[in-house]
Amino acid sequence: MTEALFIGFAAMLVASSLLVILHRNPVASALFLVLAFCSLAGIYLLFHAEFIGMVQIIVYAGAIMVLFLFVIMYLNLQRDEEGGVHIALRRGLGWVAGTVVLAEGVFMLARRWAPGPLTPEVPGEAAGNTQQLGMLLFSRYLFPFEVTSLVLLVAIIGVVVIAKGRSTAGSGTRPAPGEDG
Amino acid sequence: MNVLPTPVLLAVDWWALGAVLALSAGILLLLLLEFFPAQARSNRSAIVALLTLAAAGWSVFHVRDAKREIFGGMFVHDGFTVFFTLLFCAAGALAVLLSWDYVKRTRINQAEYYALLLSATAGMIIMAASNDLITIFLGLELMSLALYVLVGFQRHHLESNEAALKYFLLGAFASGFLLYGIALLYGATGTTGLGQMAAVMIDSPMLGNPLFLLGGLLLIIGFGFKVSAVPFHMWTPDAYEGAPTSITAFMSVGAKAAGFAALLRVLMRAMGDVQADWIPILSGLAILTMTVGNITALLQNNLKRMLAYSSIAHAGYVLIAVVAGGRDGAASALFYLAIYAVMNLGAFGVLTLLGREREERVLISDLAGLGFRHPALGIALTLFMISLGGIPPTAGFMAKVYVFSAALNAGLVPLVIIGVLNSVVAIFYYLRVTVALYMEEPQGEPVYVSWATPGVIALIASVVLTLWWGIQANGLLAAAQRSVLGLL
Amino acid sequence: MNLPLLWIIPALPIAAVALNLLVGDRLGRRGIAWLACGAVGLAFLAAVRAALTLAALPEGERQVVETAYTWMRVGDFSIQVAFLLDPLSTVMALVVTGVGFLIHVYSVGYMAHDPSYRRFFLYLNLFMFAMLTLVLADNLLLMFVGWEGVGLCSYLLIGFWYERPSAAEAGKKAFIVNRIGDFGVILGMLMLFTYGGSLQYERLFAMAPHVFALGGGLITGAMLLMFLGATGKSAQLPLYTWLPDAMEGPTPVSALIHAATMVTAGVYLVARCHVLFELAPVALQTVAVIGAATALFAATIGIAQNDIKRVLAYSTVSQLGYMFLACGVGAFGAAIFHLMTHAFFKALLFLGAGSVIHALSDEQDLRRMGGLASRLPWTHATMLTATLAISGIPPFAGFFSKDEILHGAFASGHHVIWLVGLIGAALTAFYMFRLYVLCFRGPSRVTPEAAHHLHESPPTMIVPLVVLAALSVVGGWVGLPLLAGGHPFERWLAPSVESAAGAHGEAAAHAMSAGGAWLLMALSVAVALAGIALAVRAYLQDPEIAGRLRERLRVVHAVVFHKYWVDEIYDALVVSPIYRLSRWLWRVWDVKVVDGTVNGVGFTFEGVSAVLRLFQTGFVGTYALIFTIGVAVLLYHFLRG
Amino acid sequence: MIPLSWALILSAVVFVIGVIGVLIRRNAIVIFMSIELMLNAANLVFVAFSQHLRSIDGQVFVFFVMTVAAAEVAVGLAIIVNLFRLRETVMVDEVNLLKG
Repeated sequence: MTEALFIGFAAMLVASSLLVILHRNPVASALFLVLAFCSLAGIYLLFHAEFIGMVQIIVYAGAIMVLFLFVIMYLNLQRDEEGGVHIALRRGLGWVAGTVVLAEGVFMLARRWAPGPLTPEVPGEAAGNTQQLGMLLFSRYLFPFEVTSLVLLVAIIGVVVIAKGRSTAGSGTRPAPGEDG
Repeated sequence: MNVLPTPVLLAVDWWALGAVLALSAGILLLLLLEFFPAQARSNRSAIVALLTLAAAGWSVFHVRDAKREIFGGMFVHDGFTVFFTLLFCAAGALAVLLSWDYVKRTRINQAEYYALLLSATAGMIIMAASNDLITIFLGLELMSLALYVLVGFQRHHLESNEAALKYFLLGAFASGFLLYGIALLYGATGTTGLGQMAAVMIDSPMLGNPLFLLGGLLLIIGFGFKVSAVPFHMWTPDAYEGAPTSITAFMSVGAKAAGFAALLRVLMRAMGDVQADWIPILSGLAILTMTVGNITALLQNNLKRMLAYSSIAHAGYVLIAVVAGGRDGAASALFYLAIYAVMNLGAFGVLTLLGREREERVLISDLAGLGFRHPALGIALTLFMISLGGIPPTAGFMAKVYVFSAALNAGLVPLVIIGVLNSVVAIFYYLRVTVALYMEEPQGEPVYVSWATPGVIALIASVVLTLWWGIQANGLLAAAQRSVLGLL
Repeated sequence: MNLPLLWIIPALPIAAVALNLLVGDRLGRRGIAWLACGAVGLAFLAAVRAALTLAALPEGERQVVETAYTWMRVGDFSIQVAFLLDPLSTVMALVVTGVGFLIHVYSVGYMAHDPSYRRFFLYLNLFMFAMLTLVLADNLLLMFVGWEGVGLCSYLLIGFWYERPSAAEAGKKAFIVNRIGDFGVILGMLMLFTYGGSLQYERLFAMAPHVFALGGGLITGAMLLMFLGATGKSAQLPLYTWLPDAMEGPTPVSALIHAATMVTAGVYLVARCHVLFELAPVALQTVAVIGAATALFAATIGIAQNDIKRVLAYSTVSQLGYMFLACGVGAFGAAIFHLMTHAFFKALLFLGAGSVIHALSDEQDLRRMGGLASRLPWTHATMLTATLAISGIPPFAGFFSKDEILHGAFASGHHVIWLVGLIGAALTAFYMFRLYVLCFRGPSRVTPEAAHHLHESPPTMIVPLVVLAALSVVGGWVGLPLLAGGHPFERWLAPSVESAAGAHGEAAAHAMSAGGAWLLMALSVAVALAGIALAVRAYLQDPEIAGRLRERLRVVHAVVFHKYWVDEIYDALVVSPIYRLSRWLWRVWDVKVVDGTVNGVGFTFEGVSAVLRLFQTGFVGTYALIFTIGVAVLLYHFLRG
Repeated sequence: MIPLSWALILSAVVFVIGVIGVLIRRNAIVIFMSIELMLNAANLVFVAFSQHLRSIDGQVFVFFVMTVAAAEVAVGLAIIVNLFRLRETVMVDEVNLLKG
């Protein structure tokens, strides 16, 4: 049963991923990306990563993709015009390079390999996935957790700096060449 | 839950974490102070940033001999951490001094600028101090995000914005590879901790395990991007050229050193016994990096861009040291990075002084005759160029001597020969700057030098260190050698 | 035994540099001159004191190492800033500081009107520091510091008058060519360090015979690379073209750097490393062949030059060739001997030429000189001394050293090389007297306005000339083979330059009969005299004078016509072919082939650079594509491996 | 139980699709979305191994990656919006003042 579901989600994931990069309309791409994220969330659930699966839908497919869509709409982007030999050549090279990397990776993994040793601490059956995660986050992973707060702070500052409307301080003088404001 | 570890909050050694704490506090202070709006030419933010960096450096220096593993070994305070923390704080402080007047002239004198600079420094420190791939990744992202924004800080400036876009897109692209590599390494070893990884490898050797090889390779690629190793270097010239010059100075030094710090720690802590696998790859990267960097630099007319290619080439020399490995290899990498930091900050520092308000004069031809109109500036720039070119008796020469001798001891004769050949070629473009300074007449209006005390202080510090380490490098050398002991 | 205080010798000029930088603008011209000359003068005195200290030691112990401090320590490998005082470095230090001091004094007068007076002495003192570091260094790495330093100063001083495009161009050329040589030195040093385990002379030379097989490929390669560096620095075939162009610099610079001191660094290097070179006979043979070829080759080119300084430049290249020739045949002592005498008379020639140029308001073309002997008596007298010295006429200094070299070549069985050297000697005498005649004899061809300003140089310029002239006369007497106990100069140098093989060669030389030695000596004097005679004939009784005489005295003196006819034959059979060959060599080989190669290397790099820049399209997609291709290639490496 | 190799292959395919998207598209936003695909492919590897190795650390890592990705998206979109304001385009090949 899980195998069949996995194959279903996987097919949906691959198909929607392909459409993300193939569809000329950015809005459609974004929507297919949402679909891809949802299928991924399904796969996470199959792997018993319930919390991650939920966060994937709420944060990724929800918040992040809304941001994407908002920007696309805000900029009023139309279908991309993809014509000309130059661009076609570039596309061809892109496909070739990507396929080669994939083939190499698959060949490599086709060799005998083994995942690492099992962790000695078996997850407690009684505790749910979310609870375990929470415990870990605030104990062993406390430091990286705090670092993420810095990362988010930087992101906030960055967005404020780059996207804020008010002009830069003291810009009363004439703009220098190359600065069209 | 009985299986879960007990909270470790009380065990934290706050001194060891002092640098990160100080920087975080400084960032918050900078932002909070914005409640009281400052003048356009206020020095407040710069002073706060400088004090913060000083506090961070001091707090680490205070416990420089201590050795701690905190947060269950995620954050390591050892000689390596101390060395790089001090390096980043020094580079950050010099960058603040160089920014002081430059940001006023370019109209980006905002508290956010300094806050981001401090965040990037914090990210670098976390990268160097982490003993776990998770924290390394987070540190790298912290640094990168701050730098993306700093590169694009002149948001009305087409070049600055373009540089930020390219740096950002390619940086995120490279992060994808890095992350995938970490994921595979996690799969191969069942852990992300470097120490645990090394322990796992003792039980089950990873030789020939494709998961491990692939993971390690992608990791090297990810760090290779940050240190701008060829062929993952393409963003470097564009980002360096478009960024505000003070930021170019900072990132060319800090981001590169941080990338190498993480690379060295990962390779030496976790992958010590499979190093033979990486040697051909890293050697190839080193050769390509040096050669492409130096040769492409030959024809540049923009000094910022030329220095960008030069910084690529320098990454190649450090890669030689990384390939050499062992105590001397790692120590020579640290040694090289410290010296490179000083001379490169100095070279970019001279550029930050050039030009009037909102004017950028960074073409080599802009330097024409500068050496006579401003002899001190000319001598300083000449010194930095000579040092970057590795001509004695400057620090750059000592750096190359140590790297090459470490590589020779490791039996890397071909690599050293190519390195020497490259440093011979490199002299040409460094000397072009000198030629412009002393042997050309300015076309059109000669470049205006905006003297500013903080920038001059930074330049004097760079000049003194470049000369001092060229004449007497033992102190730095001993420090570098002590610092890598924890890795072995 | 650390009495000599060696570090003070290079420290004095660098202190002057520092003072000049710090307070130079408040010193005024006189102050700057006193500072610069005083520092070098004191350095000379310090060198003399060191030499006396060394001489007081018993012969076997004449080697003092003085460690200033440890520069860098990497494990068991440490680089000391240490100075070595032994007979060889003593000679070099004395020559450098002595000749350097005279040239500094001369420059005070010569550069008196130059606006960049301070900068000139700054560079000059910096050069002295680098050169003294080079000769006094106790290890190859410190030597290399000086090596790079003198190269840099040379570059700065060639381009001193950067307003002239040719000067900037010449500086660039000198730099490119020297980089090729430096590459050789670095690689050679790396090889020596890797296999010999040390760069410190004493340890390296002691180790070398144990780790390097005699004539082995390793040592041969290393020494050939070192010699490549020497050819670059000392302007030998094929890396010599920068030196004639270097004459764009001020004349005192030509005298100091491009005649007396820096260009001899290559010879010094070979002599210093003679222990290693003797382990590589092939390399030593190469040194001899290159030296001989350069000696002859540059001499032929010197004939056709009309610029007084270019003649001297080619002459320098040629004389340096002699020194390498001497090294190559194992006569290291003779090479250093010639280095010393050459420093005296070539510095004198350049300074004299400078005096002429100065007197003629910057005229350098020999065709617009002539008849200056009476107008510039001091310059003339000293120049004549120097010309006789370089031509190898006894008892002037050049005779002894050149004879020593030729003798060494013949005695060690290099008969072809000896012959080449002999021909070169004749040509040297020829072109040097051509220069002398065109400059000082014959009718005046000076342009009227130059003639108007014609004046003898000030005393600060004349005094150094006189001192150097005296040295050009007596400088060779320290090498009188007839003195009791044999050759004092070589005995002095022996501890530095003699080795098993050298002693063997020396024995062979002594085995040659006294009569044979006298014969060789007479032969070399004879060819020199022949060269002089030919030059006087071809240039003093030159067609123009002959033509004018013929016009006036057509009826009475038919003999003149007849003489003219003889000259024609001379011209057609001897002078003209040599002249034409000379011009051809200069035009085709020098300008086209050698310069073409140098430029070609540059073009190749620039071409590759341009191609690489094409990839930097500015388009993120391309960047990502190259990134991905890089990933693919690295993955492929793992798939194969 | 889903075989580990399936998940690995799937993640590799998605990752490469993301790479190809970066290579072939000109629209900065779509390129950015392709990068998101790459990050998610890495997340899939983490989750798969986390399940397989019975260690929950992999999931913690995914959590961090998501946080970082959110921050990255915010900054990236800000840069792209600013680009559009300055030049009225989001096509990366029309943005090449800096080259050579």
